[in-house]
Amino acid sequence: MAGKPKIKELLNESACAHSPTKKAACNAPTPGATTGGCAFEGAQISLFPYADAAHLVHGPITCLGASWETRATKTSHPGRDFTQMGFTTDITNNDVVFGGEGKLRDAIAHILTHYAPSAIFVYATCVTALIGDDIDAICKEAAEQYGLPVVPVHAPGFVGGKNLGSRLGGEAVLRHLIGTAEPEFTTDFDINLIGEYNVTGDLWQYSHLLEELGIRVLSTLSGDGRIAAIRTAHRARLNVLVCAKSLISLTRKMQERYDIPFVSLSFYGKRDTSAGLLAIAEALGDSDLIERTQKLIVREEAKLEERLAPYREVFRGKKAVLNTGGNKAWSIAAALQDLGIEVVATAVGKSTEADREKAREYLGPDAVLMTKPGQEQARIIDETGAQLLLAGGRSLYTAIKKGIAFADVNQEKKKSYGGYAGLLNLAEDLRNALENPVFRNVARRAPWEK
Amino acid sequence: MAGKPKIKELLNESACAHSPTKKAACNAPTPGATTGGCAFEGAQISLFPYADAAHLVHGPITCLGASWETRATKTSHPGRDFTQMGFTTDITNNDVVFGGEGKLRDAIAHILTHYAPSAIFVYATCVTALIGDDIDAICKEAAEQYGLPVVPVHAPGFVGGKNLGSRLGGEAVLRHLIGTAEPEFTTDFDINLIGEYNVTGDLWQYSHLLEELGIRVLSTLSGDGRIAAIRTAHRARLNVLVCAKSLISLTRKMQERYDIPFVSLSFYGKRDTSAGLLAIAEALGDSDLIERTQKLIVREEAKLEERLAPYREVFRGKKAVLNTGGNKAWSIAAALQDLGIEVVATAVGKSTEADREKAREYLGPDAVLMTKPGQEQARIIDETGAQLLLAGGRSLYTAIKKGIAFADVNQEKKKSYGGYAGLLNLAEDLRNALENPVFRNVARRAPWEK
Amino acid sequence: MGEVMMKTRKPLQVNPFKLSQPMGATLAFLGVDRCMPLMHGAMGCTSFAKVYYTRHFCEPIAIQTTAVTDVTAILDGGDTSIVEAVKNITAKVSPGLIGLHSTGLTETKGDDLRGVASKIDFPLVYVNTPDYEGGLESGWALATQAMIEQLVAPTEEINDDKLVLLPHVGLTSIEVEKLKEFIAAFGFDVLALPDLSTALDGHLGEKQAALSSGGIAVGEIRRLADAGLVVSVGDSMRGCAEALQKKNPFIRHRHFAQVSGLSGTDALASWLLAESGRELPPPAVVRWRKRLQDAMLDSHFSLGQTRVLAVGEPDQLAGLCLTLHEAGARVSVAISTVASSSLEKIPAERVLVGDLEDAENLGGDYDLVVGNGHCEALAHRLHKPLVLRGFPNWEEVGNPLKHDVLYEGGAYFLCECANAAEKFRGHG
Amino acid sequence: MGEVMMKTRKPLQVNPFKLSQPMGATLAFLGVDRCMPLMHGAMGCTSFAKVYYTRHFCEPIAIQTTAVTDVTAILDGGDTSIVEAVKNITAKVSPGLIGLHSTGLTETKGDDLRGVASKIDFPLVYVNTPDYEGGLESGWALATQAMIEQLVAPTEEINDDKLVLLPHVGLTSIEVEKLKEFIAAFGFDVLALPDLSTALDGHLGEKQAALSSGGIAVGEIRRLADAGLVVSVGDSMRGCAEALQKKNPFIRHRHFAQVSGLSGTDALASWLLAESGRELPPPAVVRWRKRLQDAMLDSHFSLGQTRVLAVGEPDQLAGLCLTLHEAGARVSVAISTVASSSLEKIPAERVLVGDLEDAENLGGDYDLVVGNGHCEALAHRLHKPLVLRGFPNWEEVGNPLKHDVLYEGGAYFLCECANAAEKFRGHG
Repeated sequence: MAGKPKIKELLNESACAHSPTKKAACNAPTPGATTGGCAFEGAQISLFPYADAAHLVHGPITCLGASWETRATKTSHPGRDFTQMGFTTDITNNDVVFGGEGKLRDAIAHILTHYAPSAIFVYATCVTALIGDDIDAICKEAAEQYGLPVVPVHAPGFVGGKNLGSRLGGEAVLRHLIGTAEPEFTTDFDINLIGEYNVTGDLWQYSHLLEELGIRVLSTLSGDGRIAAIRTAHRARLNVLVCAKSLISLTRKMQERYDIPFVSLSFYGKRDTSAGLLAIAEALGDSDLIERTQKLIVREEAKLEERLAPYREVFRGKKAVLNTGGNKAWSIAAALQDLGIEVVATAVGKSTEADREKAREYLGPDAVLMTKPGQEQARIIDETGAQLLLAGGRSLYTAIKKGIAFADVNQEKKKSYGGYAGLLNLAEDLRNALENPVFRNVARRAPWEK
Repeated sequence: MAGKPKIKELLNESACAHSPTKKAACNAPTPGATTGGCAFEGAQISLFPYADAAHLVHGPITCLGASWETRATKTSHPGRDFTQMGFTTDITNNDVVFGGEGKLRDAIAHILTHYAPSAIFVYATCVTALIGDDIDAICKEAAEQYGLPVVPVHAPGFVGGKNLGSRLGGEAVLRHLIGTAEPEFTTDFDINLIGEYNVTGDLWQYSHLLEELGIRVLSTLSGDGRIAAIRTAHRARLNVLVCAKSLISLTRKMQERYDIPFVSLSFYGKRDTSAGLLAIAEALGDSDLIERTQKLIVREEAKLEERLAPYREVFRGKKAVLNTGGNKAWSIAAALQDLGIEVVATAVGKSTEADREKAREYLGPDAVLMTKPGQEQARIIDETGAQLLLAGGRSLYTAIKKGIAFADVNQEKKKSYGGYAGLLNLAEDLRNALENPVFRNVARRAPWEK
Repeated sequence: MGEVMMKTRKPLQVNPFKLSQPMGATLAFLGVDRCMPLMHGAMGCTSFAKVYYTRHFCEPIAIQTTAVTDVTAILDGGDTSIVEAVKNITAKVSPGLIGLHSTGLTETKGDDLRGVASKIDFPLVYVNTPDYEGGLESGWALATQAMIEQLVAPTEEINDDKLVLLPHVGLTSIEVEKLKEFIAAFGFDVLALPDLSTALDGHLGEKQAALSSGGIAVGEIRRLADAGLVVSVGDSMRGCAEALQKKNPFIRHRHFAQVSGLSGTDALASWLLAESGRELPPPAVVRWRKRLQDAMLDSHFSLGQTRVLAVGEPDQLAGLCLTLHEAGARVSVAISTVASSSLEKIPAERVLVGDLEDAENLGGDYDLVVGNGHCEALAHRLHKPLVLRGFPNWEEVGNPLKHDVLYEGGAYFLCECANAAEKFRGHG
Repeated sequence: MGEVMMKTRKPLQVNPFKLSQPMGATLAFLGVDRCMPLMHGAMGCTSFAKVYYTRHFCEPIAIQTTAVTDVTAILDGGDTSIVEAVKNITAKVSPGLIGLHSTGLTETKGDDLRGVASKIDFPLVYVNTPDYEGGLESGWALATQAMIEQLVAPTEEINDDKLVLLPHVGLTSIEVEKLKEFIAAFGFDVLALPDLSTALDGHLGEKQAALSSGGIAVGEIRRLADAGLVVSVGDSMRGCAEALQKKNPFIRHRHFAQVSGLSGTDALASWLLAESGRELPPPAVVRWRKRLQDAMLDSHFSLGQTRVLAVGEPDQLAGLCLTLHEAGARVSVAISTVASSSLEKIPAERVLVGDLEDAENLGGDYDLVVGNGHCEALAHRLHKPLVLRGFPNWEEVGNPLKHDVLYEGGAYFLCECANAAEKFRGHG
């Protein structure tokens, strides 16, 4: 059970979506020219949503102090939501010199005494990895002593970026939790949702549809997840990988080990949501289920269209420039198109080949795939007459200078844009942005400016 | 039924507590040297607590605009609390010229349609009295048309002060409500509480004790009152006049008309509360009830003393100067003494002879009865070493200059000081004042002051 | 601009937030140093006003009444009670000015204030303020105009650097102070009439409230007519500026409907640059403009999904609604106490003259309430967040320190509104 | 002063509000104009800090990372990653300064920042800020001290009117601005180091966050040593003042533990009067003192029955608690992130170094919470009102505009606390 995962192996993961030519850049960030989180953050992202498990960060204060309560991952767990709590050994100078193992042991005991979680994840961090604390041994010992899973997570920040960390988080779940318990019963339509973190309740935008179709979510990694459930994940009939390529290694290994097939999909936008539901039904391979799914899609799309009608008027003829990274470059674009907004440009500077292809496919031949969006976007707004810029906060000034509406795609979301219903939230927010006079007003020249 | 009350008669009211020598001053306020509200305000005070009745002020905006929602009279009425609502015909220039009767009629209709109160009180005000709107006729007509009490209240501001207005309010209730309905049943221990307005829930500090003793509050004028109840008030065995001499004319008339005796008492402080309970029992004349009351008093006083114990330590040896008017000059003093605070001076500048006597009786021979408290209080604080000044906001600066604690006795109370339990609130507030370093701190001299 | 309904056709006000003219006049006189406002009416009018303002400002309030009673109400033209009141007041204190203002009662009687005043040998300004006409805003303006007409000495001299500021009643003490500072920073000597910035600004003094403490001095009022410029803020104050111009035909007048938000403050700054002949405003002005711009952007996402009910006096309402609108809030309902030309400029979907019953009936149309303390019950009942503004606010301390105008106030106000809306969205 | 428990004996922090030294250093560098903070560690440390401050300030934040990875972490003394980072940064932008600060990872490795820095031919200040020592406050102070030690040119000249202000990390942008203005009003030329008042003050600029924008200029830092006076505010800043004195033995130093409340501001004003040789402070200072006195009285009744939990960085905590205590609030529990000499001065019944688990365990002891955004969940769960102060506050916009110090800030802060307590008492 124990033993650290082989990082090199994970980096070379055969199912990695990064194109082979980009691998080097993907592994080694450039000093002084890098943004993005570390492996520890990736592990947090993938595991913290287990609200019935305590998440103990074995490291100095930076790792947890600046990161807890940052994500709006929701849970229906009736007990205290440990996702929104922070536990850290807060390693001090003394621990660096003499080792932090004793402290870690005591911290685990404290948590068990005071909070009675279903499991404890113990996260190694840069410093505690470097000083050589044997968290595997301590976790094993605690698990035996207290009789509940105590899972070591080996994703110290220096091993790489967020994606790798998420993979390492998945690895820890695979090694220490999956397959350690049996479900009370199984059904033909049991699935695991992998990589859905239920941020702002995204999962709940479509889970009721799965339920209506008779598809049971046996477990999740890890949105609205429960430890007891993920332990039984090996009995599912299908792994559904939601918008999270970093966990593809997990699903591949589960296929090898437990013979569970997987599908990779997204619930963002109308077309993707419909396609996703159908993909699950088809993967489960039941013709009746497929038929029911098709009917449900027709019904839901019609309902959505009806509710979108008042927005369509606002969006008619509107053009948007999209400046964001990764799969958002096309997934948001798709959602915008679903709303009737023309996407005239999207940013692909740091995208993979696959993402670029997808972007071209969605946007069509006339759209611009920007490689240096910071420099290009202003010109494209001028040329296309776009009325909306979707980008990170840094680009706000561009929108103001052009006097067009702006939406911050990196801002912490407060409501879900997922599934059919989420598209209505997106429509509402974009209508608000388009109708908001603030961009025009802020652009007013000061009386003393020429 | 109809017809305005004779103001002169009310002013000469035989049971008026003002000493005969003070009557002139009491009737005619001095221009440029007067504080205090008008008759309309008095009527408001005595009648607004009927939370199930709408209170329609027929006048320009001043009368209601500046006065609604000013009193924390509480109600247990489950419907909308009309006490905390404002209704006014908002008389305009046009109405002054052409008369406001039509508007008043329509306003009554509006209220009935939209709020369905148990009754409507219609208050005349200076302007509408002067322009001669016949509110009696309109009220009578509306009462007949809609089949519920519509009570004209003739207390325009110019007829006199608050006390007179309260009396006029009582008069309206006597003429139009009392005796217009019969109770479902009666008991030997039915009482009316007259002049208890349940400010901050004062009534509820002792009503449970009455209930425990088997004394039923048949009706009130008007704290936590109901129209249906006051209509049956003529069947009570006793009128209990709570701290409100202005309504003594009402109780006297009810004695004449319905043979209901009355007692006048207060529930402020431990001694008064005990005395008040006993007075009610004795007036009801049942020896068993008297005995039960005596036992209850012993029990309640013991319970109070136990809860007061932690405060006594703080109050030991503390001296207070009290600068307030009317019956507060001795009733607050009594409560302070109940807490173990020595009252070294009280203000009697505008008090009646009776109030002065009572003050002397409570405070003892050594205390100062201040006639010009504004000038005297600073010296008395110096001489006696008093640690606490209880007065209106204007005296705050005196306390600061002397570096002693201050409590604003005129400030709108937020919690009840009534009954036994209220004394604990008073104790808590006074302890907070005595322990509050703010008076000392504020008195710090500025660095640039000599 | 949305639909403006100048008056609901109701025969009454239910839960009114309108206030009377005499109360506005009282407040204007409290903005004059060592003044004793004297309300001519039954003692209740004065008592209500006194208690009301004492609670709102958390300060003792100087005010007296002529205490009109039954007998005088019917028999007398007001002479006795006014003359006696002045006698009794001056027997105890020495005011710099007595501010005599009438009420509905004495106006209905038809008392001749002017005639009585002419017989009184004491600095006194009189003003007719029946409470069955106008409201708080017009009462304040009428008293101010009366002070100008009756006190200011005519002249033809002009001091180019001297500027008279005439603020509407909705501007708080700090707002008047900030406005004076803003203008002064361009090199002007500013005098405000009335001036609450040094009077009811919540300062501890040796105040027994025998008289108003702080505010513009009577001597300063007398000498206002040599100002080169007069600035009126709020449509209610136009008449006052014109009255001052009658004292000196060379005074130039500039009117601002409000001085709120980016555009409102820009207009003021722009005019001040031109008048002062400067190229640039002081650095603090430049900096606060950028902060307001940033606050507009920081709050726009929240405000852009927030529908607002705003209630208040017309001139204040115009400023608040403009500020909110500029940052993307949808002012779905604006309710004013009285009719005013200001209402036509309010960028709201619906503007009406009404009461809180109207507000409650439109409860489905807004998410956030900006209004006075009477809105507390409404907000609580309808379960909506409330940003407390206007008279009265008995719920909070620090009312005179609230600052919503100019670049700086706008930045704070927008943040407060956005935060109130978000907090509520968070907890529902 | 109550019982001070310097450290709870727990093996962990549960719901910590402590922040790391590197994050404090980052912030200090952001108070320097055209600076690029460069954090030496794994990319996560930087990413967390960037996201954290972006949300708190609602501004893009300039910061870079040396992106230490597995290979360099083990093999390299830091040279490569730092040198390469500087090269990559300067290839794109032209910072006035690079602010290099370390993390736990690189300190554990034992990287020799000084040695590396000596090889870099670019304006760079380095500072060792392991995150397993100290906290936000000490990180800020260490970075400031490093800037003084490494940038300021020694001199023996003295400019009597020049005053250097060294504010602790808990002072907001507006607080630094107000403090500068307060001191400048006594006739001094004030320079603050670091200076967030013009940097992270929430102003709209043409910021792509390529570099910090606003703050003290590097050239100004270099020339700080001819100041006649240096004022440190907050015990954490004492060392910085001493470092500056080493650059010029003639600089006189005055320390203030805080500049809050009546007594705290009096101390500052008193000293400024003496140093400036003036009889009276500017009128605005006199007026705001009276307003603070009034706010203390207006809020005392509410605060006198309110028991407060205050959590924060030591220096900020000391100021907030003093202000509350002066107005009669009972600070029943004060919880600090780290130990500090400031804690001994806090007028609270109980002072501890701890976390929000400790706060929650003492939930019965307080009625009002003053603390950062992490207290939101606590306040909600325990059903208590919250006044949001300190890092982080992701719930609200306008954080840099919050002003609690000096007479003025104290008045606003007390009103806010009293209103929060009363609103809650009203609705329960």
